[in-house]
Amino acid sequence: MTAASMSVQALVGRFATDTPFELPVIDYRLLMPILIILGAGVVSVVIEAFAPRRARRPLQLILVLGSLVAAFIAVVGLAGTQTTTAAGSIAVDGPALVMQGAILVIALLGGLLMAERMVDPSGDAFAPRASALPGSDDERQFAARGYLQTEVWPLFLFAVGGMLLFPASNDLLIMFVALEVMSLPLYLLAGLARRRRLLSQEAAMKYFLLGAFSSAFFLYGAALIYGYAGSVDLPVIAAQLSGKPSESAIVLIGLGMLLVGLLFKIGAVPFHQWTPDVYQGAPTAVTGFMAATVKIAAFGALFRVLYVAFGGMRWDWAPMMWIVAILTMLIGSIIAITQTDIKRMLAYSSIAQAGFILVGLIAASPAGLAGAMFYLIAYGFTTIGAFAVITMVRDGNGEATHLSKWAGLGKKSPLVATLFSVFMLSLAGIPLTSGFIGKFSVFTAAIEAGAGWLVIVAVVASLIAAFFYVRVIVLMFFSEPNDQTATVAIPSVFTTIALAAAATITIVLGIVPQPLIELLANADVFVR
Amino acid sequence: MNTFPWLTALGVLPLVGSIIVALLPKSRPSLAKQLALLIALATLGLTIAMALQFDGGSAEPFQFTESYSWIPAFGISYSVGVDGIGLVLVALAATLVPVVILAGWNDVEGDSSKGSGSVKGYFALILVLETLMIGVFSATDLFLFYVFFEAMLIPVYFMIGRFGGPQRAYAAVKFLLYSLVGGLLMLAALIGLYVVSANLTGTGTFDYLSLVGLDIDPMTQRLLFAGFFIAFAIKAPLWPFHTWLPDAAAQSKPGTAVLLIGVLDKVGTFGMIRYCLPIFPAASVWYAPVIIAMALIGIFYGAFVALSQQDMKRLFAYSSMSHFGFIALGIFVFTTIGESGSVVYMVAHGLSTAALFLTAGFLMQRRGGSSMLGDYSGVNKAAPVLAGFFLFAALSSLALPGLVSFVGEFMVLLGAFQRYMFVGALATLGIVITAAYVLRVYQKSMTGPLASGLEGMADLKGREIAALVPIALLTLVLGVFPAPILNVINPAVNQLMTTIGATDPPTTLTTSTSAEGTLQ
Amino acid sequence: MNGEAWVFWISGGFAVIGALGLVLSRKAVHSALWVAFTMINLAILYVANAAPFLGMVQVIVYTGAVMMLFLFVLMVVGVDSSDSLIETLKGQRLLAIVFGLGLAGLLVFGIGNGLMNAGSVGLDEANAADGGNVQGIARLIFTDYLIAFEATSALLITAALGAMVLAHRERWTARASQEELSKQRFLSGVHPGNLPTPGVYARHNAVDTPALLPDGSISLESIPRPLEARGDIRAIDHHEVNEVKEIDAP
Amino acid sequence: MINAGAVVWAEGAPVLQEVMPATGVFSLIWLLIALPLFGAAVLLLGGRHTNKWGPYLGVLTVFGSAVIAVLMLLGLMARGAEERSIGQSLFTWVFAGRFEVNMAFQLDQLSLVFVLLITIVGTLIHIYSLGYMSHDPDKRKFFGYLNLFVGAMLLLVLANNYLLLYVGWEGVGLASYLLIGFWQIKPTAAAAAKKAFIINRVGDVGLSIAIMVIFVTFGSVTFSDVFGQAGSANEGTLTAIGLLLLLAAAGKSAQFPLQAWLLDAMEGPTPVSALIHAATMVTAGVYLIARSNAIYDRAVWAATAVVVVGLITIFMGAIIGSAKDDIKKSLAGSTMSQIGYMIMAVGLGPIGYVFAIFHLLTHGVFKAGLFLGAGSVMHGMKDQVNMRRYGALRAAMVVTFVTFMAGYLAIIGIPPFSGFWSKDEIIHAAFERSPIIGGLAILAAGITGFYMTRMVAMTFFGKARWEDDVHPHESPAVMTIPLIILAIGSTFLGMALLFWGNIETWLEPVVGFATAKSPISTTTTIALSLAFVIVGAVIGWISYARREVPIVAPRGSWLTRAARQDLYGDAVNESLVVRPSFLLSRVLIWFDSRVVDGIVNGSAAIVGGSSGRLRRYQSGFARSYALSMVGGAVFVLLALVLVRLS
Amino acid sequence: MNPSNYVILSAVLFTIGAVGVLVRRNAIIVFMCVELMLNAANLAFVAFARMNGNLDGQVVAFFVMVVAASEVVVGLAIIVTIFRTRRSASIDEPNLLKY
Repeated sequence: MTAASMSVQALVGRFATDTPFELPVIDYRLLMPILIILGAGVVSVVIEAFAPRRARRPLQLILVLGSLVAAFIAVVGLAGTQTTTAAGSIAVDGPALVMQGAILVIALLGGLLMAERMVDPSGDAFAPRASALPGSDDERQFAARGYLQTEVWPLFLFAVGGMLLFPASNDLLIMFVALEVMSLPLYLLAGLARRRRLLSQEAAMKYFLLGAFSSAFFLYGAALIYGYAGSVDLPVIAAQLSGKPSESAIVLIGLGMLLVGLLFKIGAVPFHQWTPDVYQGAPTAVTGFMAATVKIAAFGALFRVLYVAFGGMRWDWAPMMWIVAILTMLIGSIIAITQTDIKRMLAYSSIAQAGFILVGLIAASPAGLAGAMFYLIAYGFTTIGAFAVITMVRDGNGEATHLSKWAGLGKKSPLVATLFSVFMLSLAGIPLTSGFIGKFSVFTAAIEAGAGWLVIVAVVASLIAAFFYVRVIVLMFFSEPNDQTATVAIPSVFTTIALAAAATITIVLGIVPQPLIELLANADVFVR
Repeated sequence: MNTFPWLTALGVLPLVGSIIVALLPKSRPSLAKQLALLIALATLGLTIAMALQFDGGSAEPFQFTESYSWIPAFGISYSVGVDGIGLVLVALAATLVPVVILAGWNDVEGDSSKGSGSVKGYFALILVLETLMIGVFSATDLFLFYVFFEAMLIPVYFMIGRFGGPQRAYAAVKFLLYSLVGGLLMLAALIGLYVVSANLTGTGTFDYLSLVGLDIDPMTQRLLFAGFFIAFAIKAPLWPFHTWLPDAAAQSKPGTAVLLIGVLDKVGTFGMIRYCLPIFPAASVWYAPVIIAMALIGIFYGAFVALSQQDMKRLFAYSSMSHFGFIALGIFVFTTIGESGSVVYMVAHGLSTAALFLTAGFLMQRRGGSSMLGDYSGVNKAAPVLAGFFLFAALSSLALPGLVSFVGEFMVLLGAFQRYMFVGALATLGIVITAAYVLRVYQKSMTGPLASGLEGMADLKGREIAALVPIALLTLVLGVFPAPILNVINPAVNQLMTTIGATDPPTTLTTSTSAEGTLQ
Repeated sequence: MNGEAWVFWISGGFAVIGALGLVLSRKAVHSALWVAFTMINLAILYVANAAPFLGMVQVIVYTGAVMMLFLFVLMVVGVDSSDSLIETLKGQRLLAIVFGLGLAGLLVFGIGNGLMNAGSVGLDEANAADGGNVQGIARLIFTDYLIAFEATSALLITAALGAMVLAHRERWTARASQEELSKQRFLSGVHPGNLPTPGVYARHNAVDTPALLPDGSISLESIPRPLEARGDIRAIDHHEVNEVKEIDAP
Repeated sequence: MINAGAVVWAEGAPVLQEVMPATGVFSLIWLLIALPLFGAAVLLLGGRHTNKWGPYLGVLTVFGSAVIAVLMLLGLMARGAEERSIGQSLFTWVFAGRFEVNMAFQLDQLSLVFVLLITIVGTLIHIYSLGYMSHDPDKRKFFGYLNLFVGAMLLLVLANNYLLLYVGWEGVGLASYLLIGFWQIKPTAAAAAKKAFIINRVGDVGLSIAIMVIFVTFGSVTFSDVFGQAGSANEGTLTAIGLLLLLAAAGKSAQFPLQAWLLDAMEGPTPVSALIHAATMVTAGVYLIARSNAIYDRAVWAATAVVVVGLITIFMGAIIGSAKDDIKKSLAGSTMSQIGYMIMAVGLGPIGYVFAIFHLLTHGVFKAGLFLGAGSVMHGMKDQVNMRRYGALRAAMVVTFVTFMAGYLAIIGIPPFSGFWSKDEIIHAAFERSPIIGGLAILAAGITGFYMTRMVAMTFFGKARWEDDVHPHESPAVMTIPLIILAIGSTFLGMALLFWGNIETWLEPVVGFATAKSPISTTTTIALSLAFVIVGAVIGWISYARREVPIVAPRGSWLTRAARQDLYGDAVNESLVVRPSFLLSRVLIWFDSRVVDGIVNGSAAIVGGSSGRLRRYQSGFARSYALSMVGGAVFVLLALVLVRLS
Repeated sequence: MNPSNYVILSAVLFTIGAVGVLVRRNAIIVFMCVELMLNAANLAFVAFARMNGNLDGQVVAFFVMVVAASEVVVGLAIIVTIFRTRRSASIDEPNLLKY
């Protein structure tokens, strides 16, 4: 026993008067995925601090990819677990593990995208030195010398750690902390783009201010609920709700405020306005990563809050969620129609997609949860694939995100255009793609739950959405390339793997979805 | 029965072919064509071999059935099988594909200089489409059907959008969105049906035979029926869901138009007969007056619009709309003759559309692709063989007795008349207008003095004739001797009538009471 | 009114005033000071609410650390930077007030509805359980909320990392030492010393009068560039120069 | 006026014949049809290779059918009267549910006379055409179409059910369409062809619906089934069927109100006019009604309608024939008129059927002769058709003149020429029905005398009014021999059929027969009609042989002008049908692109427009985003509270 | 003294903070308003802790302070970056991303 621990014992001993200070039983095996990632984050910081500059990138890559794989293996190892740990504050159950697994795999692809340094001749996707002023001599110097901001890797790992924690958090405090652990690195990453730094910084600021604003709402909601229930533990809240029916307004207000924070993260209307700006401004690799993973993590938390703690109040929140879902689907789809920037268009599309997933949420059934999880996974892979393509489509000024530059791309680079079309078709929900099965599962659950009219609205929204997905295909394949047309950069193995994986999963999940459906069907119950 | 997976083989063959064609080097366009033709012919051969195995007298609802579990979580399986109706439509698809390939041999080539899509791409898409067409007609799982139904849009979308006229992108998008409206409504209804089946039987299923005969309550039936029907009405297309068709037909290559109108749109009417009627019998009866009204309006509306239409392709599109009115009419009168007639009409219309569009395509190709009637006159003088085929196609379109279209049309009208005298009689008037617009086209384009710009116009060449002859021959032979198709269609129709519980009205002489047969 | 009520109403009132001051001050520094004031009052209220530990932490962390950080940044940005209070977004202020009132109304309604009759258990028992407020909090932090506690470490690392990435102004070149700077200066070939001052004669003392070099010519370096560019250089009156020479002559 | 209700037709109605299986020569019924169709197929599909021998093949195949027909005639005559209905069924053609139609033929006395007429006259006209069309580059096609026609016509008369009849019915329509428009390069010919087809289609609608009613009523469309049950159907149904069949007959036989196409149909080559638009196809309506006698016998009002239509057409045709200067159109008017007689006769019931058929046969022969004669004249006159440019041709074309005169005397009904016998019987029968009908028929006979005399006078008599470069000459033997044969027929066929062939007894088993109990005697009828004819002929002679015939037609009376305009048939069609249709078409095109498609595009535009407006709210200001978040929060809270309160 | 008064007070402070975010343009002031909102939440937690008779609320408030501190660091870093680039701390000025 070391001296330090001895002194801790001594301290404990001195303060403990009546009740002995018992350390909680924490099964670290259950927390292994989270611990691996957060631990890797710490190691990553150490690498930044001590490794020579040249060695940082390879070390970080090995660490990041290795830890993601290790964490994923740990998640797989936990399959079937249905328990809570750490004094009930962490749930290790089906949905949590599914979401963690999905986040890890998508984060792996996102990490590959972030590691790409072939498509941009001047380096990777990030500013060589974020602190150097845009356009300054310093910045040019750093760029010319091939400096890389390798600090993105610890940030990335912490973000992933937060994401793993978010859907697994079984009390509101953990949830709040996880929210921040997830968000803070993302705020930073959003501002680190190598090109168009003004936009990137603007995105970071908007994301940060609005994110902080929304978490204040979340927190205040948590406070009110705590006031009502006397605990921030979700199962305790649920028990209290069924136990004492009075004092209801405070719960309603608390729930509402809590939902503001969560709906903000998933980008639901009217809390969606940060999405297009941030998606457009952030480095594309980061956009792809966070568009996919944040949605999964936040939906995980939203589902857990609404199902575990407030499942009994379904008839209170369902009508409101109906309206939010309808607005989200329609407004996201409608505004996307007139977008001219592909990243922005995908941002609005992600809003619309969030609406579709909300349809599954409203079903308030295991089938709805399973459907939404399928949808999230499908959406995640498709989205990261789409953004991967965007990173490759470039002109002299970096990524060519204006749609007019995509005209005729199908003739110039048929393979990439075809892949992008597959992603678009999947997002549009055309059969034989994962997006279709996702929509199908979610709609099925909703109709089973009696939300037929919501599905009709969703169908109308999908139609509107199909228009702009198809428009990209029209542009790529049905117009002639001109001198404005962007070129497709040849990526390194990183992006290639990410793209290939995303496309494969998009199609495979569209054709043989059964294994995943089965998996989800076995994982559609929250631990209480 | 033998256990050879006929239908799967039939679907896989063109799919594999299309992949091979797509992988061929771009510099060998003629190889792609030859290979595509070869595969299409092989598919046709396989279809014929399968059709010969078909047992018209079998009591089984479907033959050549295969079933493999696909997504058991939703009761979805890969189940295929054909009844007589499916068989003739599969055969129609398998017949028209080689014809279209042959006819469209040089359609795409001329455009490659303009930077349009590649030759091999076009033929690969045709083969993909063939797979999906065969799939859609042979699926016996509703989900599988839906997948084929929607997936078909993609190759057609590219075929219109990449290989077509100046407005092709607009037409392609319009086609796709229109179809998606229907498709998505159908998806909603499909899911609804699944949920209903789950509620009624405990486990949800998409299996056709399990869904038929479910005791769905009438209100639900009406809702679900509407979802399916609108999808089919858009696809077919029935008035007033038709406006995508003229644009799509006018902007696409003749071959695309043939497959689109000749086969693909049949999925709409096929769907009505296969899915709407047996699964929602009560709703079908409830909606029948509205649909019959739509069909009647469509018959006359399409015909009248065609009457003074200047653009030939649009004209044919509107004429098809009119014909689809007849088909829908036959389906929703619930008589054996009407249903059989509708199926025969589908086949006939596929053949006559192919003849019309291909001949018109050959004609237009000889004048820089113009489809305006005003640009043509006196073609008969310069190209008598072309004119002859054109006339034949026109006559087939106006359902001249002795051609298969007559058999279909008359059966439809008779079936309608049997149930609703007034409706049948009114619809019969349509044949006059049909004659008027069809002969107007022939008169304007083929007769009179030769139009300037057409001097020295070449007559049809061997390849073109080779494409048209099989269609003409089938039209004629089946017109005189329709037994081969009636023999397989009729048992399926009888089964259908039993399923929906409809009986034909008795002849007036044998009963003194009401002439109405029962529908329930 | 008992003692606690006095505290509540005074400190609570101050807190609100501070909050309003935060929102209404033109100068950012004033806002910062107002919010610090609010936070101190909140600390008092914490203590009044049987949370002495939190009250202290509030003062140390918030008023002491966080607000100082704010003030530092304000120094960077410019201490006297002030907002114009004219609203530029159409309808923003009106809607902000409407929504603000709505939000406040709903919150107060909800709280009032839920809590008006709720009693207060008090913390005496809870505090006593672990032998005191600090002990109680400690026990909770290290038992029930251990994971949260561990996770916050990730937050702190992130924060440090973020501040470093964004704000640590790494330079490409190392800052030069004084020696290097002076060497550089002399080696550059530029006039190392001060430039000659403008001509200062008995009768004239103006920047537009050039200095005279020993040979009697004028030194252009002695006059500001802009004047030179404008041509606003006073001509040399040689008569006067001579006069001066005479006077100066030994 | 015409008291239909008083007539009782049960008497004289035929007893349904038993259908015998086809044996011996009768097993070749299918070959009757197949031979000409085979010829047509070879000629039309064979291409240029058949140019040389194709026409001869065409002649041969039709001749072959004629030979078989004659053999069958002999075969039937050898059988007893009750064994003369022979059926041959090849295969089941269309079937579904209770509906079952066979590809089956029925050869009986009625069909056989038609078969004979078609094949024999057809052969003659084929032969004639060898000469007439010898210089046409598309001769091969012409013979192909002719063969197609013969095949279709034979199918029409041999079918054992209405649906198969319908195939022949439209088949002859198609052949007629092709042949009228044979010289397609002339826009008028193409237009005339289209017009003929479309007007015929109107009639076909009638036939279609009639078949449907028949099926719905009797559960079968086979003649024997239908006629066997006709007695048990109610009269209303039968009347409906009768009227619908009349509509069909009116279309095919150019009867009022569907008469307008026949005159234009003269755009086709003359042999076509002779075969199709005089001898055979246009009489299909008569065949149809006669064949359906079992229905008409029990639907008196329908039969009366037939009589009225016939009567109206008799006069329309006669009047038009009197005014036209175009020799073929004048003959066409005459054809309308003569068919009007037949139609009227079949409307008379058992007293009329036989004589309608009788007149049909004689008319088929003499009118073919007349048309071919007219063709011969045109052939010699450089295709001039205007009779005002003829005159005094009797010397230049002796054979043509003589044969034409035989036809002339036959049509106006001078004894013993064949037309006399047949027409006179009809008039006599008409008197039994009503003196008014009889009187009108006799009056029309007078007009026939007038216009035929006018034609003969203008063509063969008077002064030559030829164009300068015309050198009239007699046609070659290949054309004159058919003329001669037909002239012989025109002369003797009437007597032969009546006295030697016993046409009444021959046809009676099929259509029934009853001797007319006319209020006036046969002699009186003959005297009256002869008197009228002679008066008409004299007026014609005086007006057109004695007087100078102006080369440019005088303005004429209103009736003449109306007759030259086909009694405004086209104008009526144009203003009542064609123009409204095209107007409707244009309105619908507008409606389709603006309203129906407009709604579609409009809803797309609305979505797009709202997109443009909604995106303005994404103003780029973080504070306004925060504002919408607070607004959203208020909304969320309010919604939760309101749901709870409600 | 009814502790719910504290909660009401916290609601008032929260709202003032929220309105402040909406009406102020200086990014730092906006951020201070957010901090005020967090503080309001903390007050509510503390008050509720007393009402509920357990210390969880105080612990949460404690964590919030930690979180808020980290947030402040990151936020101010971002604001300073923006300021260095644009020489302005107005949050209305970075307005390139819109529509």
